[in-house]
Amino acid sequence: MRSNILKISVYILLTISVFIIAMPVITAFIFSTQTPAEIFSYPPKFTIGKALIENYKTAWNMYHLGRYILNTFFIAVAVTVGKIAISFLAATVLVCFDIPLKRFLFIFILLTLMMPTEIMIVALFDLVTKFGWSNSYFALIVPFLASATGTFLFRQHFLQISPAIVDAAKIEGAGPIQFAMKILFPMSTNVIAALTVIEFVYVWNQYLWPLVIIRENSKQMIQIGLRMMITGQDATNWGIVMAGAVISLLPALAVFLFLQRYLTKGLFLGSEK
Amino acid sequence: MAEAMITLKNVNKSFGKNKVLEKINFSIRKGTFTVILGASGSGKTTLLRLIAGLDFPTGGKIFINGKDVTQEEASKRNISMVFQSYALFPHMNVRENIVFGLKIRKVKKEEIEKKLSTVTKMLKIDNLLGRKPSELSGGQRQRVALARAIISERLICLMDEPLSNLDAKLRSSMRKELKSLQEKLNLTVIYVTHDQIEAMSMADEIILINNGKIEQHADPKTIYENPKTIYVAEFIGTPPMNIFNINLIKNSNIKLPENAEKAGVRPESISFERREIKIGDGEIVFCEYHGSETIYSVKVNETLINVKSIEGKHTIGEKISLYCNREQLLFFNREGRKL
Amino acid sequence: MERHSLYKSKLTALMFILPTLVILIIFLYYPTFQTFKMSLYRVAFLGLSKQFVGLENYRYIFSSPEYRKIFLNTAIFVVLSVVISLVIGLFLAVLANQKIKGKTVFRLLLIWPYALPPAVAGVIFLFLFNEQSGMVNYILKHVANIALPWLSKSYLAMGVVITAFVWKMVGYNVVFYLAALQNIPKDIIEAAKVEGASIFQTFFKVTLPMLSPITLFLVVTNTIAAFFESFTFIDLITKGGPADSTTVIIYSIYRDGFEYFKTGLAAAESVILFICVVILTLIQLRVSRRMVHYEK
Amino acid sequence: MKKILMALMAVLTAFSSALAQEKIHITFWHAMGGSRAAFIDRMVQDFNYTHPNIEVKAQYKGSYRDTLNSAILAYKQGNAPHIVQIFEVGSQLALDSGIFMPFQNLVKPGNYALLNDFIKPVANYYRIKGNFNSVPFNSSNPILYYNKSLFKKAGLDPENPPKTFDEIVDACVKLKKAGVRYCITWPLHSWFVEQWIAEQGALLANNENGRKARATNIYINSKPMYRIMKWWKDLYDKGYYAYSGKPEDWDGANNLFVSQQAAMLITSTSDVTILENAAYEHGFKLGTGFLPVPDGIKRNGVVVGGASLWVTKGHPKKELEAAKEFLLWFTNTENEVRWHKGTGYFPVRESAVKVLKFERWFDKHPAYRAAFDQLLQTIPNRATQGALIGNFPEIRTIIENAVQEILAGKPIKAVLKEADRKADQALKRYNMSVR
Repeated sequence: MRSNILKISVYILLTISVFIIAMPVITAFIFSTQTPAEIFSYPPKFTIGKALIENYKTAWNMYHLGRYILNTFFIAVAVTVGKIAISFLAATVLVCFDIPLKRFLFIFILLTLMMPTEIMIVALFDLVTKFGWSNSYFALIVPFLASATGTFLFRQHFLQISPAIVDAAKIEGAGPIQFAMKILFPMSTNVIAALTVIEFVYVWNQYLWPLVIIRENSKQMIQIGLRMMITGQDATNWGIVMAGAVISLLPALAVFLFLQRYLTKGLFLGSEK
Repeated sequence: MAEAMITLKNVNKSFGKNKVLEKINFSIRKGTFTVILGASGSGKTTLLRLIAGLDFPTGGKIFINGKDVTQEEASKRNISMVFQSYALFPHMNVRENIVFGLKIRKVKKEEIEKKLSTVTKMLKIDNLLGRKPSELSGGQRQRVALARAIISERLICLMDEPLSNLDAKLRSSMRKELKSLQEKLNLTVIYVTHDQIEAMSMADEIILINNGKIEQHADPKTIYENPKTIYVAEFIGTPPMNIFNINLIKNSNIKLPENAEKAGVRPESISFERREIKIGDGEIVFCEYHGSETIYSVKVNETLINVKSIEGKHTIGEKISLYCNREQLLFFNREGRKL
Repeated sequence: MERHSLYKSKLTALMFILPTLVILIIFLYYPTFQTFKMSLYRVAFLGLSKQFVGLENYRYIFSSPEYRKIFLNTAIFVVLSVVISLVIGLFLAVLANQKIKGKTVFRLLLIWPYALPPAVAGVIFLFLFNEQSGMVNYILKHVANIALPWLSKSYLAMGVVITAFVWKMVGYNVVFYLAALQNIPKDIIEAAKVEGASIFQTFFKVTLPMLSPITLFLVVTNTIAAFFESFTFIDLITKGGPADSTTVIIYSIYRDGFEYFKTGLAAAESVILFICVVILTLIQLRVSRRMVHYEK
Repeated sequence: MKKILMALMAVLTAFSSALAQEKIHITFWHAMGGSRAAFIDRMVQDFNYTHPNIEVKAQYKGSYRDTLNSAILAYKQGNAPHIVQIFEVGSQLALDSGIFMPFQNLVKPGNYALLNDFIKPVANYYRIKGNFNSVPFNSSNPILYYNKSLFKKAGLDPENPPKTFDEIVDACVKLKKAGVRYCITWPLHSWFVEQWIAEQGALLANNENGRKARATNIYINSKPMYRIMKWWKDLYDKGYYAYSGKPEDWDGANNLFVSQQAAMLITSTSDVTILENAAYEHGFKLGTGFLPVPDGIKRNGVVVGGASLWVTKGHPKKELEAAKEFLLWFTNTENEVRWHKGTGYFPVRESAVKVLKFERWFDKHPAYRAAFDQLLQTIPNRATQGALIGNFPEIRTIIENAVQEILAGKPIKAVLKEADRKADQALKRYNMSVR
């Protein structure tokens, strides 16, 4: 009896929490379908409005969100793939190679966890500007290709792999490159999936750096596109802005939902067999 | 005398200050089944890894087929290996696991298929080819690991405690299978184990190592009957050989070798009936009934002596006298060497 | 520790690790060093004019009441948002860890804000908390007949920004806490129950201590997120206002560096923030070494 | 023979199309979002169509602040746009940044007539030390918009909007009684403060508003300033004034007015078109009037708000020529008229004003008239010429922060004193860094 009451209260609490968490986005969606008159009618309406298709169309075309999404998608894929490849290789060296100063190298890589882009934004701006990348995707991709997080996760994963696997590969005649590509890489699917979520979402949500470095609108990223929708001198049409918010939320959310079950698997390697 | 397939000369290995192997010298003939036997931490696995080329000696030389391979990488040594954990690649199915090495060496497709079907039929795993290692039982994994080692058709196969993860029943049947496979394919096998029964039942030769040194290198019969040291005597046999102070039998009218400090006798060689030598009177403090035989622990003065007997009628507390024949006694000097 | 058989090819090793090293040196170490250097200059218009002033920028920052206020704002924002998002995250994780039907769906519905872009959260909050036409005041008006000056009262504006941040961060914390909760061996909890501990006792005396390593990790990651990701919320919702009461260091760095073009000052602020991050990380390292015994 | 001719034709077409592709590309950054961006795009399209050898690309870069910052960053990055729209208070900063060239240098003395055609108050603002550094484009000033329908409901004269601070308060009492939620709104923006200072004939900075020499002292702690703040705070405390809570939130104010929660709105003339449409959509009548001023002072006039178009340095001569051509076209009489009608920004050319008067535009569209009359009645002097301050954007933030603190309840005098100190210090540091 007591446990039943407990269970019901858990359900109630969960439902309320889930609702509160979803509330802002639901509201955003509802208003994204309304005309300005509907939005600023008093009292407000909580039903689907008359401008659903029109608002999304306007956000997509007139505010160029389509273009920004395409840019961001390209950049996110490039950074995610590059980062995974590069940190995978680095971790392979740190675990499976006999090289001097291994510990030093590991610490050298790990220390960069304390140096997020934002902290040196002034100097990084100068540097990337000197490279002449201010109008190119390079500025949004190259500085992010190496990753302490990625290297660290891969390293932890590799340390859990039975050493005999390396031995077996060697006996079977696999050289270091074959070993990395044919054995280690396919064995790391969980970490790769987890990193894909982490990095894709990270890039998708980029804000300060593209705001500062990118001058050419046609190269801009989606979140800044959203910002530009509300900083004009014009009267903002909030229905369109909310449509923009919904649009710029969906792709990251889709990737996350698709791969989220790997997130914990990849992050908590300790519980893996 | 067949040619030496593998030869180690003065091989040393240390990790930092820690000496793991010291002055290892031996030769292994082609087509023999050699077991490297030793307690855990004795250095036997390190020795195998040196032969495999997974580790490299600190000193000395290793020859395979007459060629100095001391600094050669594993893949160049023309050997195959079976691991204790099987080391199957978890992301590949059985087929991919078995043919991995052949693919790396770019063997032709038709040839791979032919070999694969022969080997998997031989090991009765031809129905498992599509499965992932996680979907296999321990015994099946073992066979896949074996298949992977065999398919390369390399003459030397190294095995690192390959049966230790199987249950007892499966282990004994696999022993027979392994042995007959080795004979059929005329493989040179080096087999590392801590299990003396495996060693005795399969080996053509046993290399017993202790503390990084070879205690004895001989065939199983010699090792059993003629152990070179007390360590060997006590390592082999269940229960192991009884070793006691020579004083216990000093009053028997037999001539003892000079410098003899300790004497040893196998439990099955001790009798409750009068023989040439009386070991002493004692009291049964423990008995372990095995059906066809019974093992009695008899306390003689302060020494505990195991007796293996087909008689099961004695009970705990019974006073009893122990005897043996002269030729069944072995004598050891102060250093534990046999005289 | 088990011994690995290692590959020895130095050339391959170099080839593999070089991309990481090159990028880290060029795009992380070098700019960090440059930031230190720039903080000693008075730079106008991003280097169109430049003059060495030693520690003048730091002296100015530490002596100016405006910057002291910014540090205080940062501290308030970080402490409150981290504490709140951790407590809520833990609470939701514990709820979602109960044996109930449909828990996978509930979990998903709790953690999806992990993927929520801060800019989206910012834009939506800006709209919701509009003092006159926002939804929040509309509901308040109906329920309690009040309307709050959300963005024009300093503590309310801070509250809105913190709420937006917490909303975005909770999903992340639930993900980690859920995983950590599932990693606690069931027998420990059952043993506590057998000993007669109540649900609350079990939670506070057994579960919570077992979660301390992950909590520490989350404190550090949340704090760093609060330092840096707060930029988006503040840029979109309050622009640092009202009267600079939501201006935190990262927003001030942006404003000084890219709006007022006081590059040297921005660099000095960056260095100060960097030192905070380093101290935090060192604390984490020290404490986590002491707490390892909680881990399996 | 025919074949050869055909081949020749083909080569010629290829050649000519290659020539045609040899276009001069000009980039133009502006801060006009939404419907105005679309309007600018249409104008640019017309230009490109009529000037086949020039291709202008217009890009919206966010707020005025964002646009100016972006331009300076872009110059530093080596890819500055040719033309940038910069708000009036960014003028000194733009000059100091050293990345722009005086527009006057591009115009041959023979064509100076084109520059002399700008109306007085506009020319007055943008001519700095006798030079036209930029081309005035969109000018505006603040006016009072009011909801005639609500005025009628409250028993106020819908044709006679309040003209002074006190009259506003009086109107508010009645409007409030009639059930209007808030009486009046305007964005919390330093721009209005600057306007009210000018209306009182006061200066914002020393050295004659920074026109005679570089300003070194900001006058925030002044009597005129106190008058403004006192009135503002009273309105706020009585619940007459409302704003969205976010500084510089133009939309927030517009929305309050459009949704009829506030009966009056003070905002830029440039919103006339938008607000007329919105009023129609929401079913009320829109009225416009002069910016209300403090009581007991002589109405001095307003500072020309809005923005001008600047040309950046360092482009090839051909491109500069093209940029000039575009700018003169873009601000020609015809386009000025079009721009005014489309948005509500003033026509900045005498000739455009003449055209509009000729068309009796203001008679037909009275809402557009207030702004225009207000500008023409402005007395030209240092106060209405507007201040030139290098770090004006930063000073604006300081003023806006002060307003927020005052509204939040801090004593006005103390806040103004502190803001004055902050502003002077910030200006000192700025002046040091550009020296």
